[in-house]
Amino acid sequence: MPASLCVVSDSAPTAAPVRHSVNEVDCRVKAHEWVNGQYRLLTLSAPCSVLDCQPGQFFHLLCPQTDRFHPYLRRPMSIYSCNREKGELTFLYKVAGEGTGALAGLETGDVLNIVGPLGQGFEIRPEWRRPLLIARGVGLATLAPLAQECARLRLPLTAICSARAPDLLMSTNLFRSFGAEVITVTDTEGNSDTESLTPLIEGLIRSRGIDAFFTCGSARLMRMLQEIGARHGIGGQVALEQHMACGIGMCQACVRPFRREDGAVNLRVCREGPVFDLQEVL
Amino acid sequence: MPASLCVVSDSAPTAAPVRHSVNEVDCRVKAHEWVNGQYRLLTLSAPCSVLDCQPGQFFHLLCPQTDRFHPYLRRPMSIYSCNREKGELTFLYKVAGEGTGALAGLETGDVLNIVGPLGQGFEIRPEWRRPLLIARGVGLATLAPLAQECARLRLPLTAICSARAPDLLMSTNLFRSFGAEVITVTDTEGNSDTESLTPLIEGLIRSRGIDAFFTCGSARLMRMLQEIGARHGIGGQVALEQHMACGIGMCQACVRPFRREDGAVNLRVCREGPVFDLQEVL
Amino acid sequence: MADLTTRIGALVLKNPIMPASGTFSEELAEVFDLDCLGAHVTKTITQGKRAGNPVPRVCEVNGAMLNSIGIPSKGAEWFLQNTVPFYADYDAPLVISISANSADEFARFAEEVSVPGVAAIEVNISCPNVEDHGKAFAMRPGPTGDVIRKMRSATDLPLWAKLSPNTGEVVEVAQAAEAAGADALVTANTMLAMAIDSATGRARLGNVMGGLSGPALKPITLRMTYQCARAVSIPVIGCGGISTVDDVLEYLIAGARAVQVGTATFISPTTMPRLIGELEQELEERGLTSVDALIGSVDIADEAITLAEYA
Amino acid sequence: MADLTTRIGALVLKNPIMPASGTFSEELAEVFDLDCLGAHVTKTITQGKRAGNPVPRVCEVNGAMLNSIGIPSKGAEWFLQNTVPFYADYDAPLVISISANSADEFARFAEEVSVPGVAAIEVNISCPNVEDHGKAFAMRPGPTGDVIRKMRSATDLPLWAKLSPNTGEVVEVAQAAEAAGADALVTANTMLAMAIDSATGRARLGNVMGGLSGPALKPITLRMTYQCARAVSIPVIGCGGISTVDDVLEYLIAGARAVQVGTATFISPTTMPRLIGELEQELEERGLTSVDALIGSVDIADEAITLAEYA
Ligand SMILES: Cc1cc2nc3c(=O)[nH]c(=O)nc-3n(C[C@H](O)[C@H](O)[C@H](O)COP(=O)(O)OP(=O)(O)OC[C@H]3O[C@@H](n4cnc5c(N)ncnc54)[C@H](O)[C@@H]3O)c2cc1C
Ligand SMILES: Cc1cc2nc3c(=O)[nH]c(=O)nc-3n(C[C@H](O)[C@H](O)[C@H](O)COP(=O)(O)OP(=O)(O)OC[C@H]3O[C@@H](n4cnc5c(N)ncnc54)[C@H](O)[C@@H]3O)c2cc1C
Ligand SMILES: Cc1cc2nc3c(=O)[nH]c(=O)nc-3n(C[C@H](O)[C@H](O)[C@H](O)COP(=O)(O)O)c2cc1C
Ligand SMILES: Cc1cc2nc3c(=O)[nH]c(=O)nc-3n(C[C@H](O)[C@H](O)[C@H](O)COP(=O)(O)O)c2cc1C
Ligand code: FES
Ligand code: FES
Repeated sequence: MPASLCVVSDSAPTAAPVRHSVNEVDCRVKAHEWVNGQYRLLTLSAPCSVLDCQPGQFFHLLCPQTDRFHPYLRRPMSIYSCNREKGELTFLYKVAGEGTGALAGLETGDVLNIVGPLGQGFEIRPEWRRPLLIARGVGLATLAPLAQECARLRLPLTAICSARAPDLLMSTNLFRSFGAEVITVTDTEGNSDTESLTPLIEGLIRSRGIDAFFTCGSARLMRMLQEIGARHGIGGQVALEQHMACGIGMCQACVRPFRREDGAVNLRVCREGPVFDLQEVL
Repeated sequence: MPASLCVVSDSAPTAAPVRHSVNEVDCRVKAHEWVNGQYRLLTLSAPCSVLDCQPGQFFHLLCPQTDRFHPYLRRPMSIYSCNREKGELTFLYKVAGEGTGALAGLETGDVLNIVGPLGQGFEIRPEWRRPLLIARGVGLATLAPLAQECARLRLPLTAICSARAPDLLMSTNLFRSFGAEVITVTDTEGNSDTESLTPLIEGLIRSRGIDAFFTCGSARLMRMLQEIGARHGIGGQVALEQHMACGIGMCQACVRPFRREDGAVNLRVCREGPVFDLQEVL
Repeated sequence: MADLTTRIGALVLKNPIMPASGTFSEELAEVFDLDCLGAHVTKTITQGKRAGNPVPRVCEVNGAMLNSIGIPSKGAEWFLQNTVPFYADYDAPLVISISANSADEFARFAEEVSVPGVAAIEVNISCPNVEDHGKAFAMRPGPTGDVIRKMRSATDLPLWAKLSPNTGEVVEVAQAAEAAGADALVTANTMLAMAIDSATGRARLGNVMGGLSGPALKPITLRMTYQCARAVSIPVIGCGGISTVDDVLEYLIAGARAVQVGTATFISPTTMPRLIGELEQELEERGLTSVDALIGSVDIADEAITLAEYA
Repeated sequence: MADLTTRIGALVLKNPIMPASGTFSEELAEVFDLDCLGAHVTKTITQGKRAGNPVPRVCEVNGAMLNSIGIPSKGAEWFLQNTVPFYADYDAPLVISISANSADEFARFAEEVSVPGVAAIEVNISCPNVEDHGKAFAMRPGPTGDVIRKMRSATDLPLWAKLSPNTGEVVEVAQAAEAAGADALVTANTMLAMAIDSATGRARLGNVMGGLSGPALKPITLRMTYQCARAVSIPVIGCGGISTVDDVLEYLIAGARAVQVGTATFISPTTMPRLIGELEQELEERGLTSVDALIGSVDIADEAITLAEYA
């Protein structure tokens, strides 16, 4: 899992729209393990053509047809790690419904068709020197490669990992391996609500000099960070989700409203996102 | 394969319409072998409730969904053998399209859902003492249990087995094991056309005293037998096929026209058939 | 135990599950006890004898089927002498489906079949109207209203109008049926479709075009059920692609007071009794005491966009 | 090598495979070279800006999908300045899909978009007609004829009328479009449908109802293609549920001169180039030298009932 993430240098994928940067490829399953009772880690052997990816980008997976599950549309999944040397791509996902139920049936050696890499990943602006990652549930999967990127950029990192219960906290060791200071909070311990977190985070701003927020996995946490950020003049980014059909920007299924200069605009989560400016989210 | 077929005594299934004589049951696959390059023999463990069957009756099989094949409707298959003691039911089938393609993927231990027994089987009238069975291709499967029934009734039996090529001739040993005199003809040998068969059969009428025809598997052979039968005053029966939906008489999908006292009538192959009077077929 | 009864006008059904016309017959009694059903609905008959369409009459497409059975009919006399008495042995109400070539014929035929033992008449108006260039009655509110109005004055039996998904005027047709005196609507019949064998270039039905039924039809007929349940105040009976208890629930939630199961019975002849058991179980698991609690309970999401909350 | 070219009126397409409106955009150029396509067809635009429908805008049903995207549009100006120039780099003809609220608006808009670089206009008449109580133009021959007629006098570009499967008057609408001067028909748009989450009781689309597309739609739109190809003499372009080369063949055999691929591109973005290759291979395997040889070749089985001949 401590994979070295291959980050695309400067040019964002939209900069040069006519290169064939999105690929549909069949990948073999290398490993597929339960991380806990709800989450699975899927490791694929992937060709180089799809391994040029940024933290925060995602792939669109063609979940298999099984006896019980008949997914039709693809399912979006964040890159959990991507390793060019090993030709490996991993996803950390929660078994939820039809699609992920079908996915969970994949065995080592099976083939999975994927499309990607898709979307805009996280951007660590040069002025952001002291990032705080706040992830909940499956948001941990999306933020993991960002933690690695922070490590690569030698940015001191603090991460708050939230989950319903301690056994559902994942990736904390992975975050630590990237040098992050990890704070865990859970519903069962009663310290994951915004009332408890707000003072905790404001304390971190004072003590650690936090100057950027990155979050994923909870609307509640995102709203809280918008407020704290507005109060303290701290910017940041959030990775969002939305129901998708095409995943590559054609269908307009995945829009959400955002605050821009000239009022609210609908942007495509699959294309302009999934990572957006924290304060622009409406 | 030399299974003892369990024949229902006197009452035809239609006689008492309100007993629950048709069952939908899940059966385990006991064995599943290739008989030759095109035909497979499927042996199921079946409960007693469905093993009260007559030669010529059929089951309606819910072919499984596979990666490649997605059959929707059930597929009708003649009973090849039915053994109450062993709790066994077999089908001999040709791998043709979507449904049989899916069927061919079943492995020992898998479950197959079947509905039956269905339809009217063969009737060996008391005046028929010297039957001739003429089967082609998969018609051999349908006539096999009839041969066994003839053996049980101690009727001397002659069977003409026709196929495209010698390696596609099946069940000839099975017919022989029931004491039948077996004559094989094939397209490759050039002796399976009606021009060759008509004198052969007329010879058998003279030499063996054939007084009934039973046939299945070829429209051409059926027409030929209708003619020979009409010329020699010989009756008989034919097992027919038709595209089906329900298989139990509800939908009227499977009708064919038959000659009856008051002109032509449409009868349901699944219900009034699949076995019909040879001369009534239009 | 949850109360499965449902009321379709004057008729009380012991549960909301019944067969769809043309996919049910006496022969199913060999598979299970037909008295478990909410009602019995027979194949459409015409007054006189009819032959039906050329074979092949059915084919399968992508998890659904097409049929061009047509309406082969042994005629009213045979039906009244043979079929009606068969169902007299059962408690479940007998609903008979009829068809005719004109509104007047419909009315005369309704009168003829209004005999003891028949609990309601389902009006199959998806057949060609000889007075309207052969266009099916169900395509337009006018002819639909005519048929129901004339039948209404010819019989006291409840009249169920069976709508077609082939019309662009679903709501108008539904309202015309209600205004003319229909006691219930059935939504819906099959959708006109076609299949070709790409290998041979041959149309896969003898009649070239035929009706689509089975799971692929459900999103369309569920939509009609929802539209009609909001547009009329008579009961709506959902029909189209039902094979699982979730399908039943969706129709009830959309506003149907009962449902008809068609093609699924071909795939599994024990579908209906299974659905009755599963529906009861579902109600209990949801802590609902009656089917009524579900009917029309569809929740129309407000426009707020909410972020998924992971936990 | 088989000749894949097909002629849609004055336009010659290098092959009969093109995208369906709303399922294609510039972004697909990141997946494959768009110049392999027979034509480019853009998402429907309106003259002014529009927001589209609430989310969720898509959901899946039984091997198909529903969408209620609506027609979010950045308006004509933005489109002419950004989208048209993008496609100028390609040889494939650019077909732009437009929509408006009245026949006159359609005409004015057609004139505005008749600029160099645009090869044809697809007329999306499945949108509400403000002059007909919000009923879609495509539901009736009258409004369909009006739109096409007024557009015909406003532009010289070929006009493709995109029909709706929601009407009961498919043939009449097709003939009205032809009579009014349409150069081709596209059969068809999505079918109005609905889905409910049985667990929550919630409508699965923010807009409650939406359009069914994907494999489940094919038998319906294939039937429309067949009906239209027999009823008009202008070319018909098949659309609905195409994802395999067999689907393409079925449409061509039914009478389509070209086909549009929609939802399949969402499932596999490389569908169209794959179909082009497979179509060529199929023609060669069948010993056919051109696509023309297949078009309209459907074989209507005679009524003879034949016994299967086993061998
Ligand atoms: C950009 C992006 C990245 C994601 N990354 C991850 C990840 O790394 N790990 C993970 O476990 N999950 C992730 N998700 C959520 C994941 O896509 C859904 O959990 C999954 O689609 C559920 O599918 P299902 O068939 O199991 O559930 P069902 O509820 O049966 O899905 C029904 C439909 O709703 C859609 N849907 C359901 N939930 C969501 C959701 N939260 N977001 C978008 N569409 C949804 C499905 O795609 C499907 O079309 C991500 C979502 C997005 C948009
Ligand atoms: C009463 C009866 C008994 C039969 N017994 C046998 C048997 O013992 N062994 C055997 O190999 N075959 C038998 N058949 C034929 C067998 O049902 C078909 O070969 C099988 O349905 C083909 O299905 P498929 O999906 O593989 O072919 P496809 O061509 O893909 O089938 C498409 C559709 O056509 C129907 N169909 C195709 N061929 C036939 C046919 N000949 N008769 C009826 N429907 C057909 C299928 O059921 C299916 O609905 C019997 C048919 C009937 C009616
Ligand atoms: C083989 C077959 C025959 C049918 N015959 C009739 C009929 O005679 N009268 C009628 O109103 N509907 C008839 N239908 C339509 C069904 O009653 C039902 O409306 C339709 O099949 C949709 O339901 P389903 O998807 O559950 O099958 C028939 C359907 C099938 C499949
Ligand atoms: C997400 C989505 C958006 C669509 N948008 C449009 C549109 O803007 N204009 C239009 O004419 N058709 C639109 N359609 C319909 C398609 O062009 C096509 O007619 C339909 O989807 C059937 O084809 P398919 O089954 O191959 O998808 C849309 C379809 C989908 C799925
Ligand atoms: S999912 Fe199609 S535009 Fe985003
Ligand atoms: S298959 Fe339904 S009546 Fe024979």
